[in-house]
Amino acid sequence: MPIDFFDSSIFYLGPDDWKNLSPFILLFAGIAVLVVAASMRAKDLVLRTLSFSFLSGAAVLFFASLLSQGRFFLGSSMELGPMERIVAGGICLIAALSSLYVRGPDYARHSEWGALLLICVLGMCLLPTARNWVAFFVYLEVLSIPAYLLSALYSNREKSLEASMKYLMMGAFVSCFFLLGISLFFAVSGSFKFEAISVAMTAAAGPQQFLCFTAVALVFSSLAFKVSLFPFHFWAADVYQGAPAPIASFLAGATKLSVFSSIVLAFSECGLWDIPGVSLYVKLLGVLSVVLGAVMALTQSRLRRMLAYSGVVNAGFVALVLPNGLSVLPSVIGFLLVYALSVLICFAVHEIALLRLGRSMDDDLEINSFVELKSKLSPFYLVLLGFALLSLAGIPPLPGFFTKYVLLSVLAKNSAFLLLAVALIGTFLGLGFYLRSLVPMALYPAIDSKKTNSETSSSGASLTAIAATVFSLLVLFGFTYLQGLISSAELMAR
Amino acid sequence: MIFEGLRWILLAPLLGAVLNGVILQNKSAKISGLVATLASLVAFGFSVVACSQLSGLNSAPEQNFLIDPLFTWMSSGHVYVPFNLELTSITSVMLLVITGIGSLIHIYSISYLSEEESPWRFFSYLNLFLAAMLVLVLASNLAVVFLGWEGVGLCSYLLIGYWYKKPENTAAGMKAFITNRVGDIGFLIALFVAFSFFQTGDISRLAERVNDYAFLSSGVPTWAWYTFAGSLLWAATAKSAQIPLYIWLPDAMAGPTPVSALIHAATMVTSGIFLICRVWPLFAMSPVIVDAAFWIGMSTAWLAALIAVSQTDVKKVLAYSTVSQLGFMFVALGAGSPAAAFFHVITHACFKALLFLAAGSVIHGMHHKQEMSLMGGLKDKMKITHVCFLIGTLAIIGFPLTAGFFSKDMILAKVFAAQGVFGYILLLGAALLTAAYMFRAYTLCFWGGARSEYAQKAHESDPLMYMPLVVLAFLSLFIGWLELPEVFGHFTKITDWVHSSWYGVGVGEQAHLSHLAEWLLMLITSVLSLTVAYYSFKIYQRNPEFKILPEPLHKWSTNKFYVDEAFELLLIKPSMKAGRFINRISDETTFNGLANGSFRFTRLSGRLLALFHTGSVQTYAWHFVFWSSLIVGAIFLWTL
Amino acid sequence: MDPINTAMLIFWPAIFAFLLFTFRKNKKAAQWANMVFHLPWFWFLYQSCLLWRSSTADGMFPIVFNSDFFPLLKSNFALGLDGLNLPLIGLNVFLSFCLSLYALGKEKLSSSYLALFALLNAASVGSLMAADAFVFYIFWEAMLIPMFFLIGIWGSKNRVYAALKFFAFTMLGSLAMLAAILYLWVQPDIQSMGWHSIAQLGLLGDGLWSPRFWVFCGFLIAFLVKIPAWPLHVWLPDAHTEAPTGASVILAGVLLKLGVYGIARWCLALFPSIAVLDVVSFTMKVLALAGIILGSYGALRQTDIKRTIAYSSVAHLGFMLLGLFSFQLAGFQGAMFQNIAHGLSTGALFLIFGIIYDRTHTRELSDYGGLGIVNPRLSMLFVLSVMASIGLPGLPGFIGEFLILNGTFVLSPWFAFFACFGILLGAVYMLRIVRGMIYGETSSVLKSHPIKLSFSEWGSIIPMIIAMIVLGFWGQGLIAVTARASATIIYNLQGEILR
Amino acid sequence: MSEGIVVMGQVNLFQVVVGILALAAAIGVVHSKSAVSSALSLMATLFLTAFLYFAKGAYFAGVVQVLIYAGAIAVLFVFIVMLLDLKPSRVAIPGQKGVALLAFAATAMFVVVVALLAVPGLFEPGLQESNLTALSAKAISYNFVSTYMLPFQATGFLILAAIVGVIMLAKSVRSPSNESRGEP
Amino acid sequence: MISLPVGELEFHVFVSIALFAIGAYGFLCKRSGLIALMCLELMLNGVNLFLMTFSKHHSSPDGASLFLFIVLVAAAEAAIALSIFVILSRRFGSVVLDDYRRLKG
Repeated sequence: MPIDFFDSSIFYLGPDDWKNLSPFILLFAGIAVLVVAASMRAKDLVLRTLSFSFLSGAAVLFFASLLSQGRFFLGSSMELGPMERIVAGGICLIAALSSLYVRGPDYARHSEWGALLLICVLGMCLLPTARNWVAFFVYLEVLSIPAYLLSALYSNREKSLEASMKYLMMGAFVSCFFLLGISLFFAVSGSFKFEAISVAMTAAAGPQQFLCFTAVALVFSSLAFKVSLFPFHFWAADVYQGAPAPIASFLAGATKLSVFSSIVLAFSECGLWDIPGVSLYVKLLGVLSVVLGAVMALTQSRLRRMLAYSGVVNAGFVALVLPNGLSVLPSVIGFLLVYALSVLICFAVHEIALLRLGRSMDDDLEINSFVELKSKLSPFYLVLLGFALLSLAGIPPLPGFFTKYVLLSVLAKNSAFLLLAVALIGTFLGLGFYLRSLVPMALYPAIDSKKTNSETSSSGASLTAIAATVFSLLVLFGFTYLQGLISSAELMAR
Repeated sequence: MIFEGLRWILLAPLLGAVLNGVILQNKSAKISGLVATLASLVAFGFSVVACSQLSGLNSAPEQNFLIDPLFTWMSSGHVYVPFNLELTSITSVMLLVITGIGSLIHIYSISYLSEEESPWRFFSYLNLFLAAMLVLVLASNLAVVFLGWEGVGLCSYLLIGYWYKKPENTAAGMKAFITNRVGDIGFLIALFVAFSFFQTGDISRLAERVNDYAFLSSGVPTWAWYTFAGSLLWAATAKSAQIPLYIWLPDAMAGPTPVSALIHAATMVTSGIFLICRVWPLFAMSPVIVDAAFWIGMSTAWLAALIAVSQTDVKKVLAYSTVSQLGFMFVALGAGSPAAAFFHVITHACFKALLFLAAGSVIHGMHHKQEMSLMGGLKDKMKITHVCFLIGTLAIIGFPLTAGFFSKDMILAKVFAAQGVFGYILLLGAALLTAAYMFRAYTLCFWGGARSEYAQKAHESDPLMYMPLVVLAFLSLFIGWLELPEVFGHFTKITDWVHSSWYGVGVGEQAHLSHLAEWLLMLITSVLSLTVAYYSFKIYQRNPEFKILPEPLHKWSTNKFYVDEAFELLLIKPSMKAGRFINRISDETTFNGLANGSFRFTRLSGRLLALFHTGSVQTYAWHFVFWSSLIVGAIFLWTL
Repeated sequence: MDPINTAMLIFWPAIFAFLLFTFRKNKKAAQWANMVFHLPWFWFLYQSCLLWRSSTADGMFPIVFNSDFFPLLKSNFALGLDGLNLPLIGLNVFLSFCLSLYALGKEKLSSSYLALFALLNAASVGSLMAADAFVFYIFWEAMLIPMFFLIGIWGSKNRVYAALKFFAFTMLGSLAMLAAILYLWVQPDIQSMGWHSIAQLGLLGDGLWSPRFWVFCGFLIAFLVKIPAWPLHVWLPDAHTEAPTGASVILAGVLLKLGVYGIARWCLALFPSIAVLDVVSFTMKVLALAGIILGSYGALRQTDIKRTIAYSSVAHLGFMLLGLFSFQLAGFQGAMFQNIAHGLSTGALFLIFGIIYDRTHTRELSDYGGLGIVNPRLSMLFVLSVMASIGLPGLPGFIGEFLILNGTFVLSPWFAFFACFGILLGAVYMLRIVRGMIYGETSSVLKSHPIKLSFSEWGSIIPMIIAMIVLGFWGQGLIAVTARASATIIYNLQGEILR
Repeated sequence: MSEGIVVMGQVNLFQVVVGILALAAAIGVVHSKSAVSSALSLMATLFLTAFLYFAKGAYFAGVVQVLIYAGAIAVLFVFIVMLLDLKPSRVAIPGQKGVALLAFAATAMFVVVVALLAVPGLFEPGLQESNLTALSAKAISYNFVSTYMLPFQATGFLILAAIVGVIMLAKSVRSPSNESRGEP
Repeated sequence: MISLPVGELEFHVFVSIALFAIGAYGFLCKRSGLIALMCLELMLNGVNLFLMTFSKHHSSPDGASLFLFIVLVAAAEAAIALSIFVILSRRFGSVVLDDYRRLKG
């Protein structure tokens, strides 16, 4: 009997389903347009406006659909709930802002980065919606392949190539382990769907329990690599330093947000948290990355490497909170979003500093070389950078504090006081390296070295635009998010 | 009975001080001196009016005092301190002494400081001192007495350090202030006991506490009485320069002589004894402390006398004689008769002030040279100062019918009645020593040939200086008549005043001596002291370097029995060193070290960790496999 | 006198701070604007005083201004005003006014300095008035950033080390407080983070090592670091010596007081049953005594004048801690009074020395000498404020110390006895400074740098000296202000003792 | 146990021989002297695993393996190796790093294998009815268009990204760059 | 065919895990990047074999579809990796992974 091409029972698109998928459709269109633009060797400005408009459009659509649409299922490969929409919207927002100041390499018209950026965003938006491991794997690859390529944007400079080579090799190596993990799941439960696996997990007994634990450990360690938790964070510092600034900032913020939320969704969907040893494993990684990440960050002399290790510390904070099921999701998303925006500001101001000091575009600045900045940069940027760093450190009047407070309250609610102590020690050490990087800018006397006229002053303008918008968003988002939290909490109830 | 005038006694010197110190600040001694003297005279006038007001009032003993309530200084919980001024019989006498002698000294110092470059500072401090002393005397609440007590300490610090260019003056000032502060701790403890156990700071109510039976049986712990009396005694020893804490008085001579006369002879040093006389009923409740006072007084009298004998500086001799006379007053208190002590306070104030001012005019004449070895033969160059100095010396050794005779004789009588013959003989020995060193000083200064060109050129000071001398000489001759022993008829003004000031709380005086015993005592003391005086007069005329004490004792006494060095060695140096050591240990090494150490430790471990980041992809991959399998293995074993 | 005035007490300096950021060009205008800004601030203070006096609510901490700020975090923006925090706010406004006078004509103090100063004022007044644990924590931490930059940018030589150390220590303390607030926040039956709802929170259990004890310790550690109590005081000497004059006056005058106020409001009043445990009160008294004795020994050891004054404030704050834990009305009110007295006397000391330091740029005692000859009036004021800080009767220092020691004597006579030695040591090291600076021959430094005060500098010192003299005799007025609030707190504490 | 027909019977000789050969070829990849020989032994392993798939009845998978994996990717490797005419890379340097890892990887893996083999019935057969045509092309392709519809589309973007990326990288090779080894 | 006592499932699992282990070992030890990439393919091959065995065991086509996805992804990765290595060797003269250590610390 002939099988009609679309078996309506599984893959049925209702009349108003296009509203749910509209942001994805917009992304698809964006990718197409940008590939065409790439082939026509469009200049940076055109690429920037195009990618910014598509990405911000997608973000608006995601947030709009958050209020109007309910849950949308597409077989087991996509489930679009309110939380996934917020995550996707956030990712598009971050991508849009970081695409504003991407600069193609100076020698050749590299205009492909637009398409790659959009494909990477697509991957990130899809990841939390996956409800079976095959889809999860594919979205993960859709996310990481363009990431490897984007970090090789300045392909004539050794640093950028080395960073992307490292990221690629490590990424491929780790995805093999990820595959082994999901095939173990498949071996135990006979299917990749999360529900089937959760049934199998509860039924597992004795030695099979250990097998499930190894499967979960393999899967989680490969995802921990993506999010740069402690033992698997070695690549982070090199890629942050090597990759071009906007790409590094986008990757730092967006990957953490998307991967962490998909871990929370997938692991609680599969019921993996109640396998003995898993929550201990995750918490152990969290503690290690908070403490050792902070210690590493204290010794860094370069701003971008310090931001990499602060990324490890913040990932550690989230890992401490992870194994408490689905209720943890809103605070995790809030925390990571504010973290991403702050990192974005840091990289943006770093880029402006590069321009003003007349350094080559992929150079990364020593923290104490910021001293000469005082004479060349208007204090507005220094205040911005101070704002971002102190918000990362979690000093109260700044939004970073509120989200960290909500995160820590989850720990307090589950009376995990040891973890709370570790988190507080982490914040204290965090104070160390955030303030230490503020010190040369603010406290040392200004050295008025010669003023260099930076030829790409125009891009400076866009940088300022970014910083300003991010700054306002940050404050706005920091506060309103918390009010919005309640309404989304109801939405969460299935 | 409410009398508004009391506040003006206090405000006059205060205004003087502010006028001189802040507003005028002019350079000439005449004008600032005049302002200051005027202020103290106004105070004297008001106090005379107040005293007449008080004597006119002869109501029942509990009511015969004047009150002038000003404002509540502080009141919180069990501590209620109203800032009221009060005039009782005992305070009225003290008031007259302070303002009287104060004004005389003001007049004296106008000329004494004629060639100073900032006399306004001196006069404003002197007026401030008067104000503080008046607060001490007039206060009705012990806490306000403490205000005066510390204020007086501050002014003595400022005045001793008046010539602040020379570092040893300021060192002497600091020493005085700090030793007084040691005493103030005792006063504070007494205050705390008063407020927490006796529920009041008011002197009159405190005295009533002694005989209201309800309070006594309400179970105040005995240690409260002892701490109260003990700490008061401790405070008095510091302020009135007794054995352990007298070291600041001889150094205080670094200040100008009028200061030494007013503060370190007449008023401040006696405030300790005055305070104990005012709260005597409470003090007498603990006989152990009274005996302690007796022996402290006795040992101070002897020690100071022994040192005074070998001193070469005239002001030092007078300083040690003050310490020894204060010892006498403590002995009187110890013998259980505050009246005798108070009488000696008044007489001593007069003749000691006289002696100091006379010495001052001698020093003034000798162009600020104080060494007796440079003096000699001044009797014909400074006639009036010589006569006054002679009267003062006679008064202090107790020449019959002079002020000293009556008060010293009364103390000796009381001691004989209370402690028996042994106490009497000891005190008599001290009195004889006093006679010895006083006449030594007298003869060295005024008799024999002039031993230096200063002595040749010495000239009599101007009338402004010797007029107060004459007044004081007159006083020290006739003030004694206020209190006659039974033998000479029943004229006991001082005892009535002292007893009546305890708001009717009578404390029985010791048994009375028979007339025969009194005659005998008077005879022995005056004969012996006169013979000693004559002998020392004769010896020192011929041989100025004669040593009264045998050799080992003489060397010790010239070095003031090394008490200062002992204090320095045993108390001040070790505590300072220990303090510095503790602070270095607790602050620098442990806590600072901890703070910096932890920072360096994290920095170091960070650098150690950085070694892991070799940069090659394969080490990163190696780490990935190694760590994941390590943790998985560990957790597997853990969950087994 | 509607409650908006009290809220304006906080927001007015904040608004002014942003205005000042726009005055980037000329310094002169900014400094004059800073001085003028204080007038409406005084007016708001006056209105709040009227509001306080008219409010008859006899409750512990009458809420004056309330608007919901964080419904999610169960906290709303509540401000309270009563006898405890009003005098401190007054002191804050007064000191800041004197410093604005001092800042006139100083070319080093740019408009961003003044803006940070206004932010610091806003945060400190905010934390004084906050009646909600969360809002209190935000203002408490918000004080750190401006102070960090004030010390860090305008300080003297190794200011960076001092600023970092200050930030690290205070942050350590406030993290302990954050843990306590977090624990309160997750309690099931807590309605709001308001001060009153925490006070009524019943279930935390009582006695030693109970959760209530840990929450108490969380709050206490933050305040002990701020006070600074003895073991945690190592940051104060560095912060004081490196801070510019204005910052160290405000640090001594307001920030340290917040520690004492914090203990009174958030420890003693909120958890009386824990504070009264003899283990807790004994250790606190021992710490206080250690602070007094070792603080004084510390001061004795310093050759740097500002460090000596810093150590002296460690000793004075040790007294206040003793007063707070004496559980007597006299002791408590004494501590509150000493708060103001110490603020004035140490503030005056720092200001006068700051003025001298602006000209001589050296802090070593050996460089000084003979100031009395060079500038007799200034040295007279210096001696007066030294006497105030030693606690000479007739000046406010004495009243505070006398009440504290009286209070402590009732329950623990031995502590009072040993604390008296603090007074003695205080006299020793302070007079050492006076002798080193004022008396003796004029030192070469003073000869080469003439100390001639400008009119604005006189203007900044005179009000402080007058305030001290007035407070010395009229102290009862201030004690009456704190009477009602501290009576209720002591009543609860003594109720707990009897239980 | 479900009553489904036990699909996996005993292993026959053919599978064993091919399996062992595949392992040998894999070791050859790792320990061969020159890159070319390791590329060729990689192609050998791929072919041998394809045989295993055929043995298992997964003909479609086997064909895909042969055509795409062995045919295209391995050939690409050989082509690149020839292009870059590398010097014969020295034998893998075991060094302490390698040995430690070898020990670790081996033990970890064998623990899992032993667990699998020792415990019979660890993986009881799946719940669907065991139709033998599970691995046929029809079943796989049907699967693609139903449950994994969206990932299938997403791989389109994956490939697009790869192509665009390679073009980008290729452009940088041609143009002379001022970049020289040891950039300051 | 002659059948051996060992179960088909267990043998295939053993072969695939062995392939995976050899691939991992090769990736970590070989100095040349290309060989490392080949070892990567080996590891993926091991996983594919594991998947196919269990797909047959559970007789569900999901395993096979993941097999196809893996082949696809491997192709994409190989393409990119090889082009990067081409540039690295053309520009910096070496394919040895350890030579690229500039970003460290």
